[in-house]
Parts: sequence; C-alpha cells; structure tokens
Amino acid sequence: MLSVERLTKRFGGLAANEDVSFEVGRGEIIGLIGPNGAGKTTVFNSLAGFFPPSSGQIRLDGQPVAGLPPERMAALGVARTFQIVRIFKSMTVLENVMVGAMLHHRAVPAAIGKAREALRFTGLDRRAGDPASQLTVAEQKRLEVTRALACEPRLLLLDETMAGLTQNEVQEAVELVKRIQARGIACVVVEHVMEGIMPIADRMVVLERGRVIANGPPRAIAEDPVVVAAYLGEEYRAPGP
Amino acid sequence: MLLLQTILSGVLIGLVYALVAVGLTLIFGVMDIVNFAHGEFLMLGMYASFWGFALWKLDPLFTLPLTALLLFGVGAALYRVVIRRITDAPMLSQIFTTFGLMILFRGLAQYFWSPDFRSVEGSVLTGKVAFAGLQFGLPQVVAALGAVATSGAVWWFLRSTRLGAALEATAADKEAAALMGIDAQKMFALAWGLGAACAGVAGALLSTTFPIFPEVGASFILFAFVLVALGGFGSVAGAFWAGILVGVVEVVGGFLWDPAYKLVLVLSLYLLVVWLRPQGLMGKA
Amino acid sequence: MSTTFRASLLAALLGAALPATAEDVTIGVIYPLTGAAASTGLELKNAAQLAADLINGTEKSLALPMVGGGGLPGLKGAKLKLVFADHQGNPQVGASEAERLITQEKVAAIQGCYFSSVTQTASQTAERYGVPFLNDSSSSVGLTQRGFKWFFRTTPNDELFVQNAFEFLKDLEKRKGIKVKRIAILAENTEFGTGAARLQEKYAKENGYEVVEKILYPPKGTQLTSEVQKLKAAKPDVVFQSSYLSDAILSMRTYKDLGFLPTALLANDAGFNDSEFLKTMGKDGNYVISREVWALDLAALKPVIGKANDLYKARHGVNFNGNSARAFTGMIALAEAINRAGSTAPEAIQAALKATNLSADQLIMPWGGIQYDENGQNRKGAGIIVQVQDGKYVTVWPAAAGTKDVVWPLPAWEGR
Amino acid sequence: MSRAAAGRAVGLAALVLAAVFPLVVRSATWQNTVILMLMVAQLGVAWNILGGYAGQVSLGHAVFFGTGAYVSTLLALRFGITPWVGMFAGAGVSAALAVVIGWPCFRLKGHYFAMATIAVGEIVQAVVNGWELLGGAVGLSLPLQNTGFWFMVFNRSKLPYHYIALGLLLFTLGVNWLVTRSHVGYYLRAIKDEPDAARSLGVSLTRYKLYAIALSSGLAAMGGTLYAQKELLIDPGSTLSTSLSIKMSLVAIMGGVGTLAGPVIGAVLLTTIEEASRLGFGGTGRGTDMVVYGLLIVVIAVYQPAGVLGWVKQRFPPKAAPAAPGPGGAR
Repeated sequence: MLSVERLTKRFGGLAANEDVSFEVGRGEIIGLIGPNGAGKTTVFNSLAGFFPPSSGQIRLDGQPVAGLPPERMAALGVARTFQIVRIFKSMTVLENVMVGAMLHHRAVPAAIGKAREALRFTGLDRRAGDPASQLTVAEQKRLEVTRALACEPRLLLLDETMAGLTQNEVQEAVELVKRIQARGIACVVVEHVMEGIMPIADRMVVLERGRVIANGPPRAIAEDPVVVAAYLGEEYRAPGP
Repeated sequence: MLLLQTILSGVLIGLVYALVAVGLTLIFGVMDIVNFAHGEFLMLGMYASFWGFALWKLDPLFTLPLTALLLFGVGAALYRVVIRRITDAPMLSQIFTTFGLMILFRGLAQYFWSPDFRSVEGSVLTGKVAFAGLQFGLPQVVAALGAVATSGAVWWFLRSTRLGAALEATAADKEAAALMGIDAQKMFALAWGLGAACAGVAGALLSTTFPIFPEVGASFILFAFVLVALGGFGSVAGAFWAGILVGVVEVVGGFLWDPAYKLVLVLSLYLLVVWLRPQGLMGKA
Repeated sequence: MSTTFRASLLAALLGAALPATAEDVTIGVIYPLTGAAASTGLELKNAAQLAADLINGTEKSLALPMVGGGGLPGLKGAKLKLVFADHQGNPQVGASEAERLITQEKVAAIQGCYFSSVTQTASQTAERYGVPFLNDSSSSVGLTQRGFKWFFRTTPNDELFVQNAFEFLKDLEKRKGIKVKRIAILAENTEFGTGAARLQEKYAKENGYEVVEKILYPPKGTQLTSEVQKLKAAKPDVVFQSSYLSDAILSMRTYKDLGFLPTALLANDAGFNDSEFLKTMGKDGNYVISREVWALDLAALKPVIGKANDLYKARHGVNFNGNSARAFTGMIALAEAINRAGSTAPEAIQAALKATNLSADQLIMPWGGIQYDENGQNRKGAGIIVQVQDGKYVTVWPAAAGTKDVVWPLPAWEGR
Repeated sequence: MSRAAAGRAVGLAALVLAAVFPLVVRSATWQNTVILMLMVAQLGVAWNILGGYAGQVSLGHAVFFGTGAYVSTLLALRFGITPWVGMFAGAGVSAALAVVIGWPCFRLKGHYFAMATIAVGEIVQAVVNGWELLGGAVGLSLPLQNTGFWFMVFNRSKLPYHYIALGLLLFTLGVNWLVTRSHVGYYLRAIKDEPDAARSLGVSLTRYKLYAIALSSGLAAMGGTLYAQKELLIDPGSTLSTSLSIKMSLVAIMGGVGTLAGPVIGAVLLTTIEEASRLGFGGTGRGTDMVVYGLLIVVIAVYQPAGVLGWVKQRFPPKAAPAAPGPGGAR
C-alpha cells in the first residue's frame, strides 16, 4: 500500500535519511527502530508530509505523494501522532477527537458521533467531557491515537506512543495497536520500547545513521548480528521504565 | 554631492534609531516581550537631560552617564514591580500591559511636567561639522557617535563579560541557564535596565536637537519596532545594521521620491524582508 | 504648581458636582486638553476662562464689551459658567463631548474646538440639537460651507490667510521693488497642511509665481532631512510652511544644520506662533515671517490689547498669542450675543449671534469687527503678517497696522 | 445552576437590558455612551474571530474598519447608494482585501505577524492620507441634511443608532456563534493550540486562517460603516489609526480572548474606564485621565491576564463539565 523508495532528506549538508526504502502492506504493522539520531522521526515527518524529501519518492497505492503537505496526506488516509504530545489543550477530550473526525464528517453532530465511537474504541470515553489538559501522560498519548483514528486513516504513524509508560500501560498500548490492526489499518510504529514492538510487528525496519541496515521479521532482526551490534545489544536489555 | 550628503544624514539618524532598537531587542531577546512603552524610556531620558540642564545647568552630554543610570533604575524597577508578573502571561496580555504603561508614562509626564514643549538651549553641543562640502549639525554627529559607542558597549558587554554571557544564555534557553545557576529574575531585570538605559541614552543624545514633550516617544517607537523585526527579534547586531539601513532608506527615499511616503517605503521594505526571511536579517530561524 | 493644579481640579470637580444655579449661563468649551496638542489646548482654555472671569467680575478698566459687568446684565446679572471638555484630538470624542455638554450640562452654547476635524463633528452634534456653536479657532475653509444654521465662526479662514500672504508679497514688490519668483511649499500632510498647501498653490499660480516644489510630509516624524534637501535642491525664493510645533522646531534646526537659507520663510501660523517656539529657537527663530491674527505690538495702536494681555500674563506668565487671543475674543463675542438675546433659549441666542455687529475697537483683534455672513463666517475678520524680530513677533503687514519694517531677505544663520 | 446555564441567563438579561435601555434612560449622553459600548463591542467580537479563536494577533484591524467606512461612504456620496447596501459592499471589499493582506502575512507567526499587521495598517493609513479620491487627509463627510432610514442618518433621537448598533452586534455575535458551532471554529481553535497537530488531522492552516480573517474583517468593516453614518466624518486619523486597531484587541483581552461574550464585557469595561477617566479628569488638562486610564489597563492586564471571563472561570469552576463546546479561557 505504501512504498518508500530511496527516500533522502538533507538538512543543509547533513543527510538525516539516505536511500531509505521499505514497503508497508495493507493492515501490516511495521516497527521502525534504531538508535537515537538514526533518522526515524525524519522518516515519519516525510511520510506525514511535514518535510518534503530531498530526493526519492513515496507512493500511496502507487500514487506519488512525496512533497504533499500534511493536510493532504491526512486527507489521503495517513494519520500520525507526535513524539511529544500535541493535544489541543484548550479543548475537552471529546473536542480533540472531533477535530480529527471532522476530516470526513464536517457537521458537528456527525463528528460527535464519530468521536464518541473512536473514544469507546480506545477506552477513553469516560473522560470525554474532561479538559484534555487534565489527562495523564498515558491518557494524552492515547488521546492522540484516538484523534488520529478519528480521521479514519488507512495508515497510522505512531511516534513513540509507549515511551514513558508503565508496564501495564505498555500492555494496554500493545493491545490497542493490535485492535487497530484488526480493523485493517496499517501502522508504522517508531518505538524504543522493544518489548512493546517486537511481539506485534509483522516486520521491522532498522535505521542507523539515516540508512536502513536491516528489514525483516522481528525474530530475524533480533538475531541479525549487524543490528545487535548497532543497537539491540545495549537497548533490548534495558527496556524503558 | 547632495545625494551623498543625504545618505550620510540617513546614516546619522539611523544610528540613533539603532540605539533605541538595541534596547528594545535586548528586552525582547531575553524575555519574548514586545515593549510598547519603549519610546517612553526615550522620553524619560530626554526629560532627565532637560531637568539636569534647566535646574543645575548641567550639559546633557555630561549628565549622560547619570541619565543612563537613572533609566537603568527605571527599567529594572519596572521589571520588578510590573513586568515580573506577566513573564508567563500570553502574548496579548503582555502587549496590553506595555501598552497601558505607555499611556501611563505619557500621562505622568504631562501631569508632572505639563504638555509644554521643552528644549535644551545653549548646550556645548551646538554648531556644525563641515568637511569636503558636506555639513552636519554637531549634535547629530555626536548623537550618532554616541549611539555607535553605546551600541558597541552593549555588544561588547554581551560578548565579553560573564554577566553578558549569562544574559545571552538566559535568552537562548531559560531552563538550561537556570541549571547553570543563573538567576533568571536577575537577568530579566538586567535586560530591562539595559534596554531602558539604551533608550534613555538615545533620549539624552537627542535632547539637544529634538523638542521634548510627553508624546515624543511616539515618533520613534514605530521605527524601533520595525528595526527589531527587520534585524531579527533579539539580535543586537541585527537591530544595529537595520537601523542604518532604515535611516538611509527613509532619508534617501524621501529625498528621491515623495517625503509623504517615506514611512511607507520603510515599512514596505520591512514587509518584503520578513516575507522573504521571516526570521529577519540576522535572526535565528 | 501642584497646589494651583489641585485648586483647579477641585474647582472642576465642584463645578461638575453642583448643578448650575438658575442664574448661571453655562457654556461648554471643548479643546484638546490631552494628547499632542494639549499645550495649545491649555492656552485656549485659560484664555476662555479669563474672558469669562472678566465678564463675571466688576473690574471695568478693560474697555471691552461685557467686561466688568458682574455677569450678563441682559440676564439680570447671570454669571457665565464654563464647562470644559477634552476632545483628545479625536473627532468622535469631540462629538460625544458636545452631546454630553448639551444634554447633561444643559449648556446654552458651545465654543471650540481648535482642530478643524473635531470642530466639524462637534458642530454637527450642536446642529442636530439646535444649539449655537461658536468656532473661535479653526480655519478650515469647508467648515462654513456646510449650510449649518447654528454655526458661527469668528476667526478668518485659511483662504483669507493665504490671500493675505500674496497681498503681502505684492505689497513688497510695490513698495520696495522686491521681486519674488520661485515659491516652494512645505506642509504636513494633514487636513491643516494639505488644505493650506492646496490654496497656496492655487493662489501662487493665479498670481503668476512659479511653484518650484510642493512637499507634503508626515507630521511628527523623527527627521526632516529629506524634505530640507529637496527644498535646497529646488532653490526657492520663498518657502511657505505649514507645520505644528515639533516639526516647526525640527525643520528650523535642520535648515540651519544643512545650511538652507531661502530669501524668506512665510509660515502659516500654527507651530511658528506657538508660545514655545521662540523660547525653544532663541536667536534662530528670528526673521521668520508668519500669518497671524494677533500680535502684542498691536497694543501700540489699540491700548486695550496691551491691557488684556497684561491680565493674561499676570495669571499665566505668558503673553497672549493668536490662539489664546482668538479663544478670548470668541468668548467675549459669545457672551455679548447671549446678553443681547436676554435669554438662554437657543433660538434667541442664534438670532442674537446673527445680529452681532461688534466694531473694531470692541475687540483685541486687528479685525474690522465681528459680523457673520449667512454661512456664519465673520465677514470682518482680517489677518496680519508678523515677523520675529529680536525675539518678538512684530506686525509688518498691513502697512496701516505695521509697527516695524520687514527684514528681507533672511540674514545668514551665523552671526545673528 | 450550571455555569453554562448561568451564562445564558446573564446573556439574556444583558440583551433585555440593552434592548430597553434607551427607552428607560432618556439622557442622550448615557444613550451615546451605550452606543459607543455596542460599537466597540461589535469590533471586539469581530476581531476575536481572528485574534481570539484563531490566535492570529492582528494589530492592523483598523484597515478593515476603515475600508467599510470608506466604501459605504463613497458609494453613498458618488452613487447615492444607501449605506444599508454599502455596509455589505464594504464588508465584501474588506474581506477581499483581507485575503490579499492575509495570504502573505500568514507566513509569519506570533510577534512577527503582529508587527507585520501594524506595518500594513500604517502603510494603508499613509496611502489613504495621500489619496485624493478618498478625500486625502481631510477625509469624507456625509451631509447632515439627508436624514432618515434610507440614508442611515438620524438627527436628535439616539434610538435608531442604538438599535442598529445592537442589531449589528447581535449579527456579529450570531456569526461568531455559528463559527464556534461549525467545524471552522474547531479548526481555528486547533490551529491556535497546536498548528502542526491540526495539519496532521487534515486542517489547512492557510485556508482556515484566511476564512477567519475574511470573516473578521468583513464584520469589522460593517462597524466602520456604522461609524461613518454616526459621526458623518471619516478621515485617516480616526478610522485607520493603529490606536483603533489596538483598541479592538484591548476589549477582547479585557473581557476574555477567544470567548463569545468576552469582547462585549471588555467593551463595557473599557468604555466605562475611558469615559469615566475623561469625564472625571479630562477637563483639567493635566493628563490625569491618561494616568488613570493607563494605570487601570496595567492593573487589569497584570492581575487578570485572562480577562473578566478568565476570572469568572477561576471563581466559579464548572461543576459538571458538559461536552458542550464552550471555548476555553484566554490563552
């Protein structure tokens, strides 16, 4: 469904991504991992339309979409969350999700209906009327996912949704991603929390210094000596708190 | 010849604009607050010079250090009493506050010193500087040199002293500066003191040529805003060079085109620059 | 300073708090008391108040109508009570204040407003309510072309002033053989400046002069270098200038610094005749020629001028000037009409104003008198032309009123 | 009673009060003061769509106010077109102008945007000042003699102006309310809170900011027409000045930015302060009124930066927060 072809992004002289290529199939979960500064978030921003790539192409169902602005990408069915949460603080939880739902349901009553449905799906419905700023960090992250889901995407980009969560919360998040996948929505997940991503990913893409160094099923990746040397060796043994 | 004379006249007045703007940009850079009452610091500087001259026959040039100190005190005190409370307020409330201060200062000046126009007559700064067929008023030349010296001193202070470095660090990143043990409150007060002092010095330098009245700040504040945005919010060097640019564009543009539109020319230049380079000429993106 | 202020504040508060007694005749007076023109507004206010106090008082030494009568004899000795309002230079505020004075303070008439734009809106309000409006100090021509029935203007308007200036130039040519050819116009691009510049250009062309440069500049700027350079390049004989105080001062200093010296500088009143102008300019202000409506040296011809000025100076420490003398005269003319009306009914006052016929010797102005035409314009107004000589404004035109000969051309800046 | 219900009750009471006020209070001065309040409130509400909901702080809104005043006045003077039509023509011209101005300016953010709008305002004022067709510095005057409904000029009675001003305010509030109840309102608030997040949800920043400035400017222009009809004199100094632009934002800030009723409350407060300080101290000629006015503004801004409604919100926290889209406080 999504194919990334030799994606390169330079800032000034520095290449944040170089020749990054991978594919995402319908309803697949792809784990995007790599050490800090490997260029994961840059890939994300290119996919979501925030950075136009310096070269390379991104295709959505075969159509070239590289360089389209985020609002167009959203309309084409690509939704995202942010590494540092960006919820609408002056709004209630429901209103936050309504903004997402309005992409396809402009009328307020319809948007409310869609938003409530999304909130029920992610289990935030009991907090619908609360100001979003009163949510816990885990809830805020969940709110971002809900908001993105309300856009009815085909592809969901999740940026470190599990970072900073407790063990229990990570489990809930894992469950949520599985249920999202069950709806036929593909997910690209950037994650540091390996125990969160390894069990659910269909495939893993490993970045180092802007390049893809490995691409395959989680089991194979975990045993790939290149990856272990670059990354897993240190990180997998020290999962997040 | 007339054109060269005009260009140089533009540079002279531009340097004074620059000094006013340096103070404004200093405050902005450190605190992210646009000070609408900045022209009133200039007005206070002018009145300080005037009263020194009227009461004790002290020439504005000699009382300049005192004026600077006095305005430093005013700026720092204003920070302690008022601005401190709006540091984290939304931008609109900050605008609102400094706008209120502007009206308040003008009202106070009229209350205490009457709306009459004052001037300093018979300062040591009278006469002309003439060379190679060009001529300028001595006060303008001294004002321009004083502006260069003061702007330079501020620049040096920020670059080469520990206190200046601390101020720059606070401007760059408040949290990081706090971790380094820098007292942000002190730095903010310092920025306001320095900013007010710069405007006060500009006022003192202008006091021998410019009429002094409660609303005199209004003439300069728009230029100061333009320079701060043109040079890049928070960039002292940017404000300085923008000052010269704007002075020349204003005077030469008025001369070659129509003086009625000299402000339009300056503002259009400003809009064009920020449209092409939203961060200003020397601002950080 | 602060005690007199406190006293005046107290007086103002008491005045506002106590309703006028049945005897009092309340007159609303609107001037710019805050903002850029506040200093002029204060002079106007002081002059109007002085006139009212003289009318209410019993000191008869001043031979002017109503003065010393202990009030208005036509209304059984009713006293004049002035209620001042501040229009801040804002036409909307002027209109609101006029309305407040009319409906709240129940004023019998309104005097004001100095700024032509404010006079326009404030007099509209008066017109709507049918309350007489006496305009003492706005000279925009259009004000008396609106077909208003309640609007009366004592001062001559700009057209007359501009005509005067050219008559003066013709007179110079006739009497002294001084030939002026090239005229430059420098004016602030406000209602006041552009209006004057337009008239000056028109009359210059009609009278066969060459307008070599016409510069409209934005007022209250930080520098006038470009304007002066343009003037310098145009090499005019005479510069006609319309500027308010801060620009008048700034332009004079710039002339001197840049070595610009026309044959003569003919100023259009305003900043050049402000009390602060000479105080600030010192010797550099000498030899400026300006149109005026009043000058202290006219006291030589008309002693009452000197006596009125002494009273004003005793109170406020400065001499009358064109503005304050007009405010004073406006109040006298208004009081005289109300007295004749014998009533505070607006129609009566309106009728009395229409019938006003004051003679030259009843005024402290060099006018032929006060008599309004069908538009409410005083047809007997006249301008004079003054020149600063030895730090004083002396009348140099018309010859009949002139006390001194004009100094022409401008002497060099140095060695004055 | 919930806060929302209390708010509705207060709003209804205020409406009734405003509707009967000139019938009960016959003093023209008081009537005039209330008309000023209504007019300023209308401008604040109009400004609020862009400055409050969308968070784009414009300090050049006098341009749009002036456009409305000049367009309707020109149409009336040149073609004898009634200001009732001119008002909407002015709104249209103003909205178009706003898009032209807004499109480049929206590249700028925060302070840069605010400063750019000041610059645009000053440029427009200077250009109109030299534009003969528009009367230059003298401005344009409407004749006092043509009175009546068709001309929208009324003599002594303040009632017509009062009800036109009230009607215009209600219309503006109505548009505002519709905006908050539609996706546009949600999108504007989203843009203000987190522009990047809004984009990721399919919101085009430029398009919705342009919607906001077009609406906001069109409504401000209608206020300009009313001003011209009431004062009968428009000149660059009084209809295009930056201080007028600042005043529009001041009332919104005083009452509560980004709220429906905030600018109305702010207008009542600001007009009261202005009039009281001028009436109390203006006649002295010592600038006392400016001291009082300036001091009050500073005190309010420092101690209640979220405006009157912010204070109400703190003082009376919502009991059961309903999902009703009650816009948040000033941020």
